Amino acid sequence: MEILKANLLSPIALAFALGIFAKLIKSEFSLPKDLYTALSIFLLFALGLKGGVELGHATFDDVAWPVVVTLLLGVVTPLTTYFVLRVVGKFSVSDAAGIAAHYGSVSAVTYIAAMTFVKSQSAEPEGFMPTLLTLLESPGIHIALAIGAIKTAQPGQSLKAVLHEVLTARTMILLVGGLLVGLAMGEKNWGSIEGFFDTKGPVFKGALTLFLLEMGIVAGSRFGDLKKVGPFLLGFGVVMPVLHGALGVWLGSLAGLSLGGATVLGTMAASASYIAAPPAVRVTLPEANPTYYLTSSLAITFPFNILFGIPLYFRLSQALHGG
Amino acid sequence: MEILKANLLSPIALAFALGIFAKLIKSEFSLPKDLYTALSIFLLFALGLKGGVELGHATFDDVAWPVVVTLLLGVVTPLTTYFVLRVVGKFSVSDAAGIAAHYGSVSAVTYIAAMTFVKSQSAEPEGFMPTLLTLLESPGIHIALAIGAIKTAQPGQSLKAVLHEVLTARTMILLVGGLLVGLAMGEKNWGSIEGFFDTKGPVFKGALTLFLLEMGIVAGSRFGDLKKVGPFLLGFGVVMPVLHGALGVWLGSLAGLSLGGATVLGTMAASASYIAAPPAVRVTLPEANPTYYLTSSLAITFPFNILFGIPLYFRLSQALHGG
Amino acid sequence: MEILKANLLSPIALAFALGIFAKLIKSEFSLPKDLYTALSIFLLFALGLKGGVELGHATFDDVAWPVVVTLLLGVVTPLTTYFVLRVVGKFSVSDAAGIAAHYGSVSAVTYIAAMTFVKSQSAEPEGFMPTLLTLLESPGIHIALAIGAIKTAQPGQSLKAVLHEVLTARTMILLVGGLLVGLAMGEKNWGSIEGFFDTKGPVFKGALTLFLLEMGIVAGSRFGDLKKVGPFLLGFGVVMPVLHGALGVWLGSLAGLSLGGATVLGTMAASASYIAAPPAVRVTLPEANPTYYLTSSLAITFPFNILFGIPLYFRLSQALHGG
Amino acid sequence: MDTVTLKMVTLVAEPVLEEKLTSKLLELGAKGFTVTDARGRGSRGIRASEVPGESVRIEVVVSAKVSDAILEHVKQAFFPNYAVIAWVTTVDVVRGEKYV
Amino acid sequence: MDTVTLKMVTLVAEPVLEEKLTSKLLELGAKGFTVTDARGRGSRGIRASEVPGESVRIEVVVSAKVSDAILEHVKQAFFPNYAVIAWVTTVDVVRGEKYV
Amino acid sequence: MDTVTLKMVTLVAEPVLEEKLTSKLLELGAKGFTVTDARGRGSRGIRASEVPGESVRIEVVVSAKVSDAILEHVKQAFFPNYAVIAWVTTVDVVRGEKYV
Ligand SMILES: Nc1ncnc2c1ncn2[C@@H]1O[C@H](COP(=O)(O)O)[C@@H](O)[C@H]1O
Ligand SMILES: Nc1ncnc2c1ncn2[C@@H]1O[C@H](COP(=O)(O)O)[C@@H](O)[C@H]1O
Ligand SMILES: Nc1ncnc2c1ncn2[C@@H]1O[C@H](COP(=O)(O)O)[C@@H](O)[C@H]1O
Ligand code: NA
Ligand code: NA
Ligand code: NA
Repeated sequence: MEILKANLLSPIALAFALGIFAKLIKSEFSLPKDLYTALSIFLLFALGLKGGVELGHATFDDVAWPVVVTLLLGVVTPLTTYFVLRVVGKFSVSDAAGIAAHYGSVSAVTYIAAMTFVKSQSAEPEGFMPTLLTLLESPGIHIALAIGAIKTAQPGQSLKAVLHEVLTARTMILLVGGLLVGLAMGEKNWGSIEGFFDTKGPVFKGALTLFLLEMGIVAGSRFGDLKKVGPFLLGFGVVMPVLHGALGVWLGSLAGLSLGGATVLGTMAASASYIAAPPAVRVTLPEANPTYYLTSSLAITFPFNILFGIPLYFRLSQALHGG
Repeated sequence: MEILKANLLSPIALAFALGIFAKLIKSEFSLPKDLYTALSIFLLFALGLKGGVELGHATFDDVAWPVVVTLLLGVVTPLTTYFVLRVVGKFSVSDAAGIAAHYGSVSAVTYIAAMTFVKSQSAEPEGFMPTLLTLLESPGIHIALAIGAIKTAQPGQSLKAVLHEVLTARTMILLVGGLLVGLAMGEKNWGSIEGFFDTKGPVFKGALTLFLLEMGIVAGSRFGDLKKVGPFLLGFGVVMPVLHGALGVWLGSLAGLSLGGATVLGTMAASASYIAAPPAVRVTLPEANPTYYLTSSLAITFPFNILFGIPLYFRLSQALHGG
Repeated sequence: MEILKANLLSPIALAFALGIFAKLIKSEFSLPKDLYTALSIFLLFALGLKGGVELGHATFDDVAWPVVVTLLLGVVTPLTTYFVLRVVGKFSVSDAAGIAAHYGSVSAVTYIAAMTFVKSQSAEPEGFMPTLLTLLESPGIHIALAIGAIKTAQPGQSLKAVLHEVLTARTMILLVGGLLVGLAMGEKNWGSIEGFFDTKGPVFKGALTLFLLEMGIVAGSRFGDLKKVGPFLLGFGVVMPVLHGALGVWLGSLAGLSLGGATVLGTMAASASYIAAPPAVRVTLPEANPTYYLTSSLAITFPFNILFGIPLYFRLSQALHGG
Repeated sequence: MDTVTLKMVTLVAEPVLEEKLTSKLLELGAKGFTVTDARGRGSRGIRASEVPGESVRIEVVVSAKVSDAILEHVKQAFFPNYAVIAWVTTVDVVRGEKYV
Repeated sequence: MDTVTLKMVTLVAEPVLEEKLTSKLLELGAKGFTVTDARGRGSRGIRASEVPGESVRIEVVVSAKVSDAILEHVKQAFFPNYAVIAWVTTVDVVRGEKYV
Repeated sequence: MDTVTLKMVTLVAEPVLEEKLTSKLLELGAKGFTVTDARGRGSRGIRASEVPGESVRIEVVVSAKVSDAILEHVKQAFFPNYAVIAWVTTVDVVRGEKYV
């Protein structure tokens, strides 16, 4: 309860709520597109840089098992999503695969919110978490799209183009590139820009607050579609993340991740991508209804994780870490 | 004199002057639209957040009288403006009401400049000033538009739509929303983002400097219209703010506001909106000539207040506070 | 060698390399146009402000000789470029003059990179370097365009319009304007915004890192043209800057500039403009092939200076300062 | 290629009018519209915007009847006091029945 | 003024399709194209974008033959599942031979 | 609905030319113009801009006479060295007398 309250009163949760509220009262307000992009570029690049600097301190043994379980999650989560939707939800192949591409990938913002939250609970996560984030980003999308493309006999060429796009998209360039840059420059150089990029610093948190204000507006503008997607998807958007979150926390703990680290890995597994996945799905699986995958990932799962999921996964992690 | 010099040599006044100068030498330079919007979003949200945190410390008694006089100013200033323009200036109903909507509302940038100035004079204003700002924002616009709409028999429906727009516009969402967020998160959470949003910090002041550079360009690009508006409006744009400013300082002092607080309230009363008011007037009172209300508020009153008005109202406040 | 390594591992060099890499793997990623502009506005204005504050401390004797040699470089570098291209390279008048306009002017980003580098080597340059930058910006463009316009008998009126544009362009307004603002406000006021604009601070360096990421993308997107420009221009793009750089370092040292100051002056002379010059040349000398001047300045000389030139000029300066 | 011949009405107006105009278009029978941000100069150039000359450019594919209704409305409600220009061209539209 | 009479095809589609559409245009014989960012509303308004209603507006000047090929392709490959509108006008193009 | 039939000239050119072109349009008799930012590809694609392919799209409603003058000028002054395309359509303009 305390944990939930702490999360709900954090600047980012409140800013997110404000954004939703603005949409509910039909405000025209939203951040200019370029500001939104600028903030996401800053947040992702800072994440990568810091992660790279930290990665320099990690040994192979620290990283090995966490990497394995992360890749495992990248393979399992799209499959569970796909089959739940096909078998239980009776969705079409395209719709099931399209949604699976979202839940098999990860939402960087949700990840950042989790990192910020566990740090505020002084449960410092491992320094190499951004590395895991980059590993979880694309496999799920590839697997889900492959299933969909094969089953609906799509031309493979467009699939290849799409995967190249995912791998060279903004998120990947900034995260992976930032990691390498951070790794290369080392502590001393990092010191000269830490005041700007430090993921614990006020600039990062301030930018994150503004970004979540906009995310609230974006999510809120999807609420109108909630009635279109039917009760099953509403439930799915809450239950699926909890299951994936629990699995992630559990595997993370097995792999030796700390209280904070396991929480963040669980949050990653629970989160659904809404940046990399939507265009990829739209182009590869035209029959998949965007209202389904956008509403579930953006209007249901994303708010749920930001407001309630993260503290829940933290509680789970506490239990598994004998808390 | 000292006070005036201190103001004219402040970074924001100099940046504003530079912007005007750039226009005078016909430079094409201006800030990109999204940067301009981004800066105003940051400034307004920071204002709201800080105001909310501070509001948490205020008692009802601190706030009661200041709120009353602020609302009083919100009712009086549009009326004085309207009648002066109708009776003395012989303006049409639409033009008078249109200009009254601007002078009855408030310019957030002028407010911020006043806050920054009094703080630099170590006359710390009350923490709840942003609350007063939000209260003064819309009543004036509503009253003036109502007068104009009734007298020119406009369709009321568009009036209602316009008022909803004003109440849900960027400024209101960020100020009121920021207040609530700041109030809810409290000191501890504020600490984590203060380094970014603190209205006394370098980030805020730096952003303000860049913003005033652009405001100078915007104002400067209106100077060409000065000859179009005639001598009366030129005088009006300087005399009206002084009268409203004096009234505001006086009422503020009566309501128990400090030296700095009364100065800022006076500045608010003296300032003319050029963000919320223009589109509202344009849509509701089509016959009102935009050249009149834009030039007077943006090219006359705004520069006057930024460069000379604020130190003047401060001097008045000193007198009333036995300085 | 040490020096080169230090430069190549700096955040800005690495970010620049990352940008190039992103283009090489055909990533669609790039900074939004308005963010790119916003960063350049911030960097240039900060440069000007700091330079103005510092200029306040300089005496006439400090500045006199450096100013003279800077103006000398502004006259010499476009001429050497023009004649080398005409006589050795056998380029057309328009092409030679067009390229000369670029190499006769200066790249502000390269200048900033040099400033940052020498400071990191604790070879603090003179405070009035930004003043020299503003002096070197336009003469080269004017001279080269004049040569081209006269020799190809262009209508002079468009030439005049273009020169006015160069003199009132973003870079000039922000640098010269910033200088004046900084000079006027003085140390005390500077203190209130230093945390944001300080050219040694993390905000400036962070913004610079993001800016160079984009510059890498911009340069990288020109690499495809490298084969179009022929071997001569490839060599020219490396040799010319080294010659101009050596000349600049030598003249700077003669003029009494410090180790750092002479390095930066050399870098200025070596650098080629790609912001002010291209549109000016495009409008004044239509026959000049943009592929030549854009590729040589942006895809050859700029990366060369950022990665290898600056440490080289520093080494030269060390030699001349008895290092 | 079978197409339907329809009218394409283009309106260029000051930005504050976007909402007012587009909702009116749908009300008058348009099935959709396309808006692009523009800038320009005209005989009056009056604008209630901080950036002078800013405009929105609205394109709407409609039947001749709806086209007339739109022009009629724009003429009466907007020409007197606003900076607006309207022109019409004839276009061949694929799947045109969708837009009448 | 001697000009060549050609067809101008305008496509308004959801942004994700820009790359797919433009490369197809060149493949079908267009010599170039012009793209502007737009927003709009339509009968479906479905979009795989965070900002609903975003569109790209693609203009291409081509011969009547290529125009038909483009419309045919768009009809088959895009109309079933995507938010796309396509219309054609007749234009007089200076230096028109360049575009056929 | 009484309208005047006029010419609509559309020019797509590299951004550096915007000022030069628009001032020339007014000089040649246009009463106004509308500019939108665009991007595109053409046969040359040469551009003096950091962002390759950037263009401005200029629309101008004029009389047939002015239209010819504009095309003539563009042909002589810009086609040789610049990336420009120009096309003309016939449009029915409300309040058309305002633009001739
Ligand atoms: N002759 C024209 N051709 C194209 N666009 C025009 C023309 N005249 C005016 N416009 C556009 O219509 C807007 C309003 O024009 P006006 O009402 O004459 O001020 C201008 O901002 C231009 O964008
Ligand atoms: N009648 C119309 N006139 C102009 N543009 C339209 C029209 N209908 C649709 N559009 C554009 O085509 C896009 C897709 O429309 P739709 O496929 O009907 O959702 C919309 O976003 C609009 O930009
Ligand atoms: N066939 C075409 N259809 C539409 N726009 C074109 C076409 N060809 C060229 N353009 C536009 O004209 C600009 C210059 O073309 P070009 O001069 O051929 O390089 C390009 O950037 C495009 O925006
Ligand atoms: Na996931
Ligand atoms: Na007021
Ligand atoms: Na140079």
